[in-house]
Amino acid sequence: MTDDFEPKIIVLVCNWCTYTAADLAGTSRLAYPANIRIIRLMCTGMIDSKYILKAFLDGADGVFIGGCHPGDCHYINGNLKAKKRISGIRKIVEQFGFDPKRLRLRWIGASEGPEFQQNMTEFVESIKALGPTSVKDRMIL
Amino acid sequence: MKYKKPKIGVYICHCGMNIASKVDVESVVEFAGKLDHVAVAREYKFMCSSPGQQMIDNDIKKLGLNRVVVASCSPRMHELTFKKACEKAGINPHYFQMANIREQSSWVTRDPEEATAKAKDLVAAAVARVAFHRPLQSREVAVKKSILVIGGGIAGMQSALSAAESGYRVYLVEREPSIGGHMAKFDKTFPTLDCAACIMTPKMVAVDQHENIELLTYSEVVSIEGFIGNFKAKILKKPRYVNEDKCTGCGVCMEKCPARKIPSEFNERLTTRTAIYSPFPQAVPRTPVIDPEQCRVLAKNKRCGVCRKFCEAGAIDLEQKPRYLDIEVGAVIVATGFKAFDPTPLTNYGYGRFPEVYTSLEFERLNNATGPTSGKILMKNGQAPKKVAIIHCVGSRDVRYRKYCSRVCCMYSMKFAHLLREKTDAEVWEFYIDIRSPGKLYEEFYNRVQEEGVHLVRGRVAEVTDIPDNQEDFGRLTVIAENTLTRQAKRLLVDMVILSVGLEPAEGSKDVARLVGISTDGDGWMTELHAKLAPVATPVGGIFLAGCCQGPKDIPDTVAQAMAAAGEATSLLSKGTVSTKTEISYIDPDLCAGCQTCLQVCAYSAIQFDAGRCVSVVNDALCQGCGSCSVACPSGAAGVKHFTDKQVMEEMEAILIQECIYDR
Amino acid sequence: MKYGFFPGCSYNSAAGYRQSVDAINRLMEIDLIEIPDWNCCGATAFFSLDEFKALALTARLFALAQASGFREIVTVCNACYTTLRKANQILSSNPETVSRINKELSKEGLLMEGNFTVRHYLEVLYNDVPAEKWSKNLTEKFKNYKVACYYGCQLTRPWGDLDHMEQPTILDRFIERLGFLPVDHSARTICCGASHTVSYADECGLLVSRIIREVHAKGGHMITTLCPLCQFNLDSWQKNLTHPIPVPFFTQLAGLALGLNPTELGLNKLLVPINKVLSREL
Amino acid sequence: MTMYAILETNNNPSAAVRTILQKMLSEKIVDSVLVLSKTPYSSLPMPTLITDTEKMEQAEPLAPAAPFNAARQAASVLRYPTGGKKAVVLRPCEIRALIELAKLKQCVLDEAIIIGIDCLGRIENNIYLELAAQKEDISSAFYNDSALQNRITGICKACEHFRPEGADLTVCLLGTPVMEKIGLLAGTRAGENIIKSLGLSAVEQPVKRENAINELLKKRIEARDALFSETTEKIKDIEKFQKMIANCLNCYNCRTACPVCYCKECVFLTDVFVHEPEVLQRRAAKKGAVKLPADTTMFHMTRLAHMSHACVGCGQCSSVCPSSIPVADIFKTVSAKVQELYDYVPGRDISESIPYLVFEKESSDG
Repeated sequence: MTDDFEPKIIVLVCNWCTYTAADLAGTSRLAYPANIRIIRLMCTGMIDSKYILKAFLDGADGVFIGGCHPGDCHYINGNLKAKKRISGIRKIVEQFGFDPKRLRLRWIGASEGPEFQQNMTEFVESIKALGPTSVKDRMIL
Repeated sequence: MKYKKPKIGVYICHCGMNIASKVDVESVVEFAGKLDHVAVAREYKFMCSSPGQQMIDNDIKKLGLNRVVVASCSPRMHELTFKKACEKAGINPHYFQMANIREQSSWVTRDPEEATAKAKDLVAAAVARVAFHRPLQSREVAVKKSILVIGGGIAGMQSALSAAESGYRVYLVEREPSIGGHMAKFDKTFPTLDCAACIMTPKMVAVDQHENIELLTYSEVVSIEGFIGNFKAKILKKPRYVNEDKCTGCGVCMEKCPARKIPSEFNERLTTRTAIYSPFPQAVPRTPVIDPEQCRVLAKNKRCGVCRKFCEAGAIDLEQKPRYLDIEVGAVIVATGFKAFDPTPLTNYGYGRFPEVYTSLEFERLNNATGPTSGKILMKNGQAPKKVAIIHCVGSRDVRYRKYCSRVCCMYSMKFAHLLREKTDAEVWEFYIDIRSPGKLYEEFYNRVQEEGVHLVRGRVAEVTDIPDNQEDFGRLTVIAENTLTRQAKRLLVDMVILSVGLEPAEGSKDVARLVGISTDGDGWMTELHAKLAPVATPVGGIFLAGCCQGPKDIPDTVAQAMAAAGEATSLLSKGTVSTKTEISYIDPDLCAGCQTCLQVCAYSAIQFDAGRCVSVVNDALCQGCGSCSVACPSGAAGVKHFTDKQVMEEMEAILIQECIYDR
Repeated sequence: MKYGFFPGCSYNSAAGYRQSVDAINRLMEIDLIEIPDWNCCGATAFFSLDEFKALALTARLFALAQASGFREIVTVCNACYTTLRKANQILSSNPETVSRINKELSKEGLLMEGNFTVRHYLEVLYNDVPAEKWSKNLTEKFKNYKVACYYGCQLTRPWGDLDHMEQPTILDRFIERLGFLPVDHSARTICCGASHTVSYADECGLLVSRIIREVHAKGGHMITTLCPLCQFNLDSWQKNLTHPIPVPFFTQLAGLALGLNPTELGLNKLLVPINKVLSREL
Repeated sequence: MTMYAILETNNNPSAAVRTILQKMLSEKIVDSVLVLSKTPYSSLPMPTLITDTEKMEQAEPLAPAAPFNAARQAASVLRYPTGGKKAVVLRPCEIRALIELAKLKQCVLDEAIIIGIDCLGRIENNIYLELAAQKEDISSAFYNDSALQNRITGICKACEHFRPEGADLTVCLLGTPVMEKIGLLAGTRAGENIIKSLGLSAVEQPVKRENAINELLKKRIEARDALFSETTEKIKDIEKFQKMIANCLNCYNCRTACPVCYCKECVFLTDVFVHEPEVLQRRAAKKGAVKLPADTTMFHMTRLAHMSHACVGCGQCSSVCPSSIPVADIFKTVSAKVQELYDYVPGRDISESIPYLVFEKESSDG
């Protein structure tokens, strides 16, 4: 892994908690690495396995998923459904050589701007440590 | 593309210097210009301003744009603004997409180059996505012309009255036997010192007698479902064991009830009540309730029935069962209020061990004409205190308990000081961290109290002990603190200590929040939609907040917010209709294999199975658009409009394929 | 039950402390194995003078305990208790200090490594000895004896994990189990002046007087302590009072409760005689 | 429920089973039987819905062939209740798939009499046809000749589910000299009643059966674990995996052949994966070249995401692959991991709900 490796990270967040937390991090000017790209969804329960697979196959080095804390889900339990599915996807991508650490699920509440910043920073660090995936220099398949 | 070929206009906002100071807007514009389907890319100082919106309007009309992307702040801030602008210019509002390059780039990225590159990615993503947007039409559905208010304190009462005045039906639900809440316990109110009862009791009566208000005391909301304008609520009426229609409120039952010695909640356990009781003389409704834990018949099934014997109206009904009431409302106002901080954990203040250490609420009762001492400020031994210490910020501004300022303690503490000076000849010492008196006539009141000879010591009290320095002072309390202004340690001998406890969210308010689907912040207060621009609304349409459930407030602020909530709710109702959500699920009958997995994951039972066609069907009135069904459906028959696989995956692909940074 | 035991300097001299502890151990089958060749723990003061030396002093104790196969050390003195705990906390988080110390210790063939558990004898009696074992052979006669439990500064502070820092009750619960009547009072954890009684007799007098007066005010017949120094300060200060309050060790109360006679518990060594209270019919 | 009866086979086990099936029809125990049967045009047996005892003569209930996984055909017969009973003669992997399909509301099992066969594996269709050219009764030959038995598909060799689970009746080929006698084992009350009404007398289950089963199980599990470790190695890097599937034509045969891929139309045929020219241009521009059709890796991994929890390892996907990609090896290996994670065994129990439908109420971070 080279020092100038700048990972590209897809962050899938729910509109109600983690996206709001990201906005809060913004309004509070809490800086974090520029490697992350946020995609806004209404709920983590909306995250299709295809999204995660596509992210990795199109060259993302990590996928971070942020949702509401259990019990706070705007849609009652979408976050818990998501957790169950994502564990399965993690298992699958792991079989194909993607370190399970590259797919992280965290609960970040609407008021947790600092937590968002911290999570982004930590995740980027951990992905840098892992280095690029071997998809990186391939054309999409 | 099944639809008209996209013609996209991209607009990059400087947001004054907020974006432009970090992001090289020009290069983003240049980049955007090269993207597929982009017909025009422009920049402007403030896109949200009317010239900014005009720019979009012109381009749509002149260049015939059919898609618009604005790269500026968070969609939570201005998405609606721009959607409206698009609609005004004649294209479907869903042909709009926003790239958040302020909160997500300029404000959180140190290196301008990286910030610019990130902005480009976000713009590319928005452009790629918007190309696949579809026009969505919403349906207008009628709004139920009634309002549910949860909580019968001053906030709930005021909301109910204001709403009822504008002619709408209001259901006011209060879990206690009487409305009134905390304010009913107060004697005077700061800073004007007008008597709480004098302004409270008429309001309570007004609520009770208003033809548009259905008062549901001793009741709780058990479930709320539906959506803005059309909520269905189930309300539990706990059995009073007294027939409200028959009861005359004469009170004989309470005199005769043999089960006495039950600490009175209303009097902060300073007095006792009977098993059949009405919390306080001015309670509304007057109808008492029987405490099932204490009643000899109900709790211990002994033979008693004294109340039944003495009730001439024959109103006692020990057979009464819980009743459930189903109501339909267009809006809900949450006004669940607060609870006072319990100082027991701060053992160094000796609350619970020393009889003469009181919480502020206890003192309110002690000082109240309807209280245990009928308004005379007396110690447990019947004497008037000679020296009283008031300790501020108990539980508040304390990292171990509540880090926030409870806003009202300074003022009510000084009110106490004033009342003590007025009613007794006691010397009053206040120990504070800072005096916070921001409010009309508040600072003046602070000055007045100082002039009345109240001693104010800046310093947090270390300990309250009953060990005096001199033998002869046993039985009195010693307050140990440092006067941080004179830098002197102080050991003050007093007769009475008042702990100015802070405010916490009311018992069970988290449950209510979940009931209506809104979130609470770290301290448990309910979160409003926007701290400044929408302090009364919540992220859930049709749910509004009033009073302390949203954060500590004094009475004036509470009443103001209560009226605001009523205003918001009534304006929603008077509009008459709401448009259904457009961003909801659909199920393509041609693809649906009828496996009904979606039915099982839907948290809103918004999907039915059409056995005839053997496919699942979405009920667009119930669907909230969470997408659980779309994920559960392998064939992609189910999907969420405006969050289709195509749209999300194109957005993602643009980021990963068109990537600008890190390929350098 | 077998424990490594650190008696501390004042254990033998303290009025009947050793006798009573031995007696309890006998009856309750507790085996306190004295750490061989133990040294002073340095007490509270030494740390303020030279932390490294202070740590070395305690580290040696741990090393000795380790050598005789103990990772758990029981003390009978609050000062020893806190000092050892504090030292253990610092050492376990400063490996380099430990290695420096170990270099010194190695000269006498000692080595100290890892974490140690420091416990007060009271914990052993209250937590390890099953309640039934006490209740079996108790005498009823003390149920009206009002005892004020004095904990001193150092049992619960600074950790507050053994019991509440300001209002501990573990000793009250213990003597209640023994059949005495604990009195509620506010002097549980206020300072007795500790070793300063020597240098600042008058000031410490004030401190002690507050404790004694408080117990008087709350109607206590005796004050029980679990620290030799506290016991001495409270006991010795009362000589010219008209109504002094005897200050037995909690172990001596335990002995009485188990029916042992005062002299075999060394109660005769108290400065404020206890027999007056004991002979009184309550 | 372990009622066990003996069927004399005198050198023709298939005939013995046919007789039973015929009896079930004539006795009106069932209205129809779905069973493998020769067609007038080919000796490769196809799932056939039979009501006429005469036609039953063509049936090949024990043929070591499975032109495709017949669960889908069984499901279409059982789509919804029509009154009466229907017997379906299936291999274990077909039964397990059928149960999964029932969970997915693709059929209702109330009217089904599931008759399972001890499965010694299936032979690929082309090989089967070769053999058919030489031998009259392949079934008998197969059960006699271990060399023949060795020609079953690799995935069958690694299959630990050779005993029918959840069948009403099991035709037991293990533990008895097949040419003399085979067993009929009831797995449910319904099965017992049938044995009774067929006038068969219940006897002790031969001890030999248990031994035979354990012996085979041991062999199969060894083979399976070998397959797993080999495949894991092959795919443990996405690049390696992509090499493996380099010849994939995106013909989607594998998903068509898959019994648990129940979608009317695969999402990969919908516009989600039908790309606009601009998108393809963009992709090409990224690295200067893009292979078409796109999304090949995506397809296989998505299919895993959709059905790996339900994969019964029947191996049909491999059999139908024109590029001879060992799809089944990959799917069986990955699925094992997923099924282990969810502690889920497809077809184990109809009342066991699909993993994604049960989720904890409170939860910590993922």
